[in-house]
Amino acid sequence: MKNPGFFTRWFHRMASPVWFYQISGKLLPWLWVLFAVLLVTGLYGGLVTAPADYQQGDSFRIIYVHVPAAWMSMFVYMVMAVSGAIALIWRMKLAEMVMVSCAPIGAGFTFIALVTGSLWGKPMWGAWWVWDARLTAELILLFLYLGVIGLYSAIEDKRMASRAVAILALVGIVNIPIIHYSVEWWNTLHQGATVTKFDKPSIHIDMLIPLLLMAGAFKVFFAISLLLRTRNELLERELPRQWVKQLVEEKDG
Amino acid sequence: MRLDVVGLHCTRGYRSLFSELAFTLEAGQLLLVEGHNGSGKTTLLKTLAGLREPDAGQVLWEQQQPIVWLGHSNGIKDDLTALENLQMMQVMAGADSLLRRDAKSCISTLERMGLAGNGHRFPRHFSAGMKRRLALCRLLLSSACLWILDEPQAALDKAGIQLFEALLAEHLAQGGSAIMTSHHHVGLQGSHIQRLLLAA
Amino acid sequence: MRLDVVGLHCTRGYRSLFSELAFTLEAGQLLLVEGHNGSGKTTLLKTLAGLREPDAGQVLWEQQQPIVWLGHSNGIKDDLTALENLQMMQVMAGADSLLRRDAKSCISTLERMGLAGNGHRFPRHFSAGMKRRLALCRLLLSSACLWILDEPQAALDKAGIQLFEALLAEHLAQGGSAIMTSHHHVGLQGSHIQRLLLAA
Amino acid sequence: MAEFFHMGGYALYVWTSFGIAAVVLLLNIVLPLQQHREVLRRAADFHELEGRTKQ
Amino acid sequence: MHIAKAFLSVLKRDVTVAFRHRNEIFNPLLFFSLVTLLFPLGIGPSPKLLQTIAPGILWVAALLAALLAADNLFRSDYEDGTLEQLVLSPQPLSLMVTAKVLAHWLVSAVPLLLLTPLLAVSFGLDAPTIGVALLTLLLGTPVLSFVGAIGVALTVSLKRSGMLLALLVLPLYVPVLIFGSNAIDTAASGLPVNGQLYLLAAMLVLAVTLAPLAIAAALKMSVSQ
Amino acid sequence: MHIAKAFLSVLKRDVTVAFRHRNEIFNPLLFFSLVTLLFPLGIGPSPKLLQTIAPGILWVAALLAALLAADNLFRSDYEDGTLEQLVLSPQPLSLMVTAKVLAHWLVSAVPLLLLTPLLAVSFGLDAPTIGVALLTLLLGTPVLSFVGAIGVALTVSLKRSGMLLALLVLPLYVPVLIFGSNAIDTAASGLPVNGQLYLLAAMLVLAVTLAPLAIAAALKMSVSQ
Ligand code: HEM
Ligand SMILES: Nc1ncnc2c1ncn2[C@@H]1O[C@H](COP(=O)(O)OP(=O)(O)OP(=O)(O)O)[C@@H](O)[C@H]1O
Ligand SMILES: Nc1ncnc2c1ncn2[C@@H]1O[C@H](COP(=O)(O)OP(=O)(O)OP(=O)(O)O)[C@@H](O)[C@H]1O
Ligand SMILES: [Mg+2]
Ligand SMILES: [Mg+2]
Repeated sequence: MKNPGFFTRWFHRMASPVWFYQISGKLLPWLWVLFAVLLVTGLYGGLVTAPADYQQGDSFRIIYVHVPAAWMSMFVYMVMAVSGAIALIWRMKLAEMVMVSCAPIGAGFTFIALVTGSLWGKPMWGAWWVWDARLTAELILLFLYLGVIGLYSAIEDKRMASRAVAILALVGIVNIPIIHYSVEWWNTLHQGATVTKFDKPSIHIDMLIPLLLMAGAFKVFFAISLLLRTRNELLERELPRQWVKQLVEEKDG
Repeated sequence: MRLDVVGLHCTRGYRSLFSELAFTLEAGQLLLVEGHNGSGKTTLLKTLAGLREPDAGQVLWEQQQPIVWLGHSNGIKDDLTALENLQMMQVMAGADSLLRRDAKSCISTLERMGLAGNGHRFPRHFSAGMKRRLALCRLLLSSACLWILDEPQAALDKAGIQLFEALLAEHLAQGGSAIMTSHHHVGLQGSHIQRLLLAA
Repeated sequence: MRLDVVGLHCTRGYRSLFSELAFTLEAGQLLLVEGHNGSGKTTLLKTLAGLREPDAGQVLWEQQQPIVWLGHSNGIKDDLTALENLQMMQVMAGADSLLRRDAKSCISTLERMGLAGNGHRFPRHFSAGMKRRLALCRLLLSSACLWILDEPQAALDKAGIQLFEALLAEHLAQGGSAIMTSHHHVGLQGSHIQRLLLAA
Repeated sequence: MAEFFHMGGYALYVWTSFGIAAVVLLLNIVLPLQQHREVLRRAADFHELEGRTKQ
Repeated sequence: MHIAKAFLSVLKRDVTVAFRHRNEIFNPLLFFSLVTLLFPLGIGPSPKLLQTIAPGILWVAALLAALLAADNLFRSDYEDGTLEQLVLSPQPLSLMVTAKVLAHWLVSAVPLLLLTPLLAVSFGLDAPTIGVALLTLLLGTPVLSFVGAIGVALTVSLKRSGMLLALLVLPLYVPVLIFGSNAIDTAASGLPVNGQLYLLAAMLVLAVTLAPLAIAAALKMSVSQ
Repeated sequence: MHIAKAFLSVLKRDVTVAFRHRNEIFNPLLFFSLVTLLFPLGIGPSPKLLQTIAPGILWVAALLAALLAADNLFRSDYEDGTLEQLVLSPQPLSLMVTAKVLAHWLVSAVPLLLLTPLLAVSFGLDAPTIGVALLTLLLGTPVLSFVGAIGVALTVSLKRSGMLLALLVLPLYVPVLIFGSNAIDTAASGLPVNGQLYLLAAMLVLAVTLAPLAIAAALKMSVSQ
């Protein structure tokens, strides 16, 4: 193959650690700006301009952290599983690192969804926690993330550990549809699809827009945190390499 | 049937054990890997056997071609009798051996390895050397061309070591090849023996 | 300080390994137990160390007097660093050693055994020979008069074996005594060396 | 303003939610940054040691 | 046909080993009955209450028994080095692994199925419900074995892994638990349970086809440390 | 004072090892919460029902966690040969063993105590009941550790002992389970629970004084094979 296609070239460059380290360093400031904009507008819209819900009053404002976090908890898992697949199939080291970096962030989002959900549940359902299908499924997602983190830290050789984690992440994917459809499969206390019914979202537009802004902010936040963690992972693994040496020397000198 | 190793590089943790290692092993040749404790012999052998992935470089060996591997652990099951262990070794050795699989060949193998009369005993009741002898039976049960052995003589008494060396010599004479480490003196001699010194 | 063995009889299963075994080991003497694989060396050593009870006969050794035991397994913890392992060895060696327990003596012990620089590493990252060297450190850390060692040279390279023999010679010269098995040639010589051949 | 913080009587729930979310998100930035410094330090140590042993 | 022969040899070997240590067959059984027994002790002997929670208890006990039994699926093979030999063998690894899991299921779960009716009767379940309970266990326990085997394969190289295994595997067991106990519950109220049974069957098919690949990959990883 | 020093060294060593593998502390915790989680999944989400069976569930989960954690109390020591060294050491064996069990309890049970209030709240227990639950666990879990250690010491030389251990130990755990969960139950109905607590305390004293001797004897037996 004389002239590798654009994709192949891109793929190989993506796999090159130095290149990734540099480009991500350049990308980060822009992501920060985007995040700040989305967060401020979203918070302002959600906490100030959106009208109070006629049933739930102001307590509904928890939606602006709860729902984005809940969505992200599932999205991050998907990212983790997909990079796990790439890592397993093409042995791409960068995908391994992305996968491993996803787990703590996803666990964080899941934790937020759980805590804010139960804070919302107390005024709405009168209990901090009910053993409802969706709630339980989300709790299980947290355990899946913890399992990934636990397995990765338990195996010392990090290349082996990432292979193990990739397998686990792929197997654990079965839980995602369960979380999503739990509200349909069992009659539960938890809200059914209100926002994600795209044909006719059953939520007021003034409430919806800030929600989407917050969801965007959370996505960008994920990107930032992921890059930070992946860069650390990369440095950790490439510690003896020349480029890390240069980097350290530049920092020191 | 030859083994080519090019540019092999292995690390443990952040430490590089060896790099740019290259050699060729032809039919009938023996490679003795030498080096002090901790120099990376076991790591090299595991990599050659395909149990570990090298950090760089390649091990070129004909695909699908089986090998015999014997590491620091014996790979025998304490809960199967010696004979049943041999039968499992045959199954694991691949399709050929399933055809000529019979109890008789197993019994004669045991006899040859000095374990006559122990066929129906369990290896958990064997001494360290007897276990090693049982593990070495797989050399006789497999038709693989390449043997990779990590300190095969460990725990063997003098008679056991002589027995092993005879087996090895026979295998080489028949055009097989082998790679092994040993802290013992190896009695074989000749131009078909290469030595590789690992010095980290 | 002498060890008296009278009328010792040991069986495994229904098989009698040796019977009416008797010997005396005085200060400064070394007993080399020899025999083919499965002849009962390990069983004898475990009985002498007090880990097994003999079927008949007695092992007379001054009560409460500590010994050093090293079996086929190393007795080191993979999850403690090499130095921490040495400290535990000191604790286990008994009260005396608690008094003169200090990190410095541990470090110099490691150096002596050729493990300098590995003090803060974990034995699970050691090679087979390095683990054995670490296990042998207990010879240096204990003040026990009697050493009972089952194939101490297993997995050691040539330098390691020399090191061990030097330690042993020193121990004997200082009036200690030792019992060991070995399939290796043992380099020591002199009238203080007894040999015991087990032939089942 | 006071009304804004009062959240129609749900202040405790709403602000704790936002607060906990903020803390977790913040941790997700602070920990990696801390780790980054740690890794760079270890890399420096490593290469310094390496340089010394080579001489 | 060599492959089939090898499959059968491995199956036979593992069953033989298990029958040799008879406790490998009796122990999950006893564990299962002990755990089901602990509840009446912990909760109190109200028959009404026990009947309500019986499906849940049966399934939780089955699940814990499966978890505990799984732990020695590959461990001894790893420790004595036969796992290395299995991985290096020219025989297809995922098939050999399937044979091992199947043997494990035969030995650890089938006796448990045979005991279930007895325990179910002691909790006051009626005959049709017991039938459904058996059916769910028949479909569900192989899934537990296969999924458990993945977890074991991932952790076998670790020294102290019992708990980590639980952490990895229990979340994956949850769907089986939910549908299994839910089916019994539904049957107890006299409703049809086809839906749950189909779902369990689907999980079984999925597990049997995909898990061996995951197990094989995980074992290769574990051996290479 | 040498003995005290040796006792502390062993205690410190075991705690160090556990802290080094952090999962040894987190895993019993996670297992405990996962098992408590299984019940609502298996039994169904009715809060009333769950509240009734909560004491039983908490105690059964604690008991199983103790059982699983016990398994690696002496196993790794046996396998790497340090147990032989311990038995041959001139230090008094039963004391060294007490140190090991104590370390094990600190590492595996104490975190579990800390988690209990959270789980109890999720089952809807009230504050005084939670206090009693904690007290029973505080008194009961050391008994579980000591009794478990006897079982482990007896079975450590066997290859596949997980289940056998469960069989040996669970019957001995039953009294603790009964008094423990009964105390919580009683407390939930607002009655005094002194009787149960005294009994648990008596068991604790008995376990601490007698178990070490049994453990030491069992270990000597196990090592001599
Ligand atoms: C601990 C308790 C809770 C947990 C674990 C939880 C979890 C989740 C999850 C995982 C989602 C995303 C589902 C998906 O996209 O498929 C979600 C969405 C949502 N939750 Fe919760 N939740 C909890 C409590 C609550 C409460 C109390 C309310 C309100 C009364 C609520 C309202 C919503 C809404 C409105 C959505 C968006 C639904 C959509 O359109 O997708 N949640 N929750
Ligand atoms: N646990 C056991 N149960 C029953 N029999 C055993 C057991 N261990 C060893 N034996 C038998 O006892 C005999 C002596 O074993 P022992 O381990 O003492 O031999 P050894 O001289 O140390 O051999 P080696 O040189 O191979 O280490 C052997 O024939 C063996 O079959
Ligand atoms: N699992 C491991 N993790 C990290 N490092 C390891 C591991 N195993 C071995 N090492 C390190 O790799 C180096 C080579 O080990 P290896 O086992 O290959 O040595 P060896 O030449 O076989 O030694 P021996 O003669 O003692 O068997 C050693 O320095 C050891 O510290
Ligand atoms: Mg080696
Ligand atoms: Mg021996």
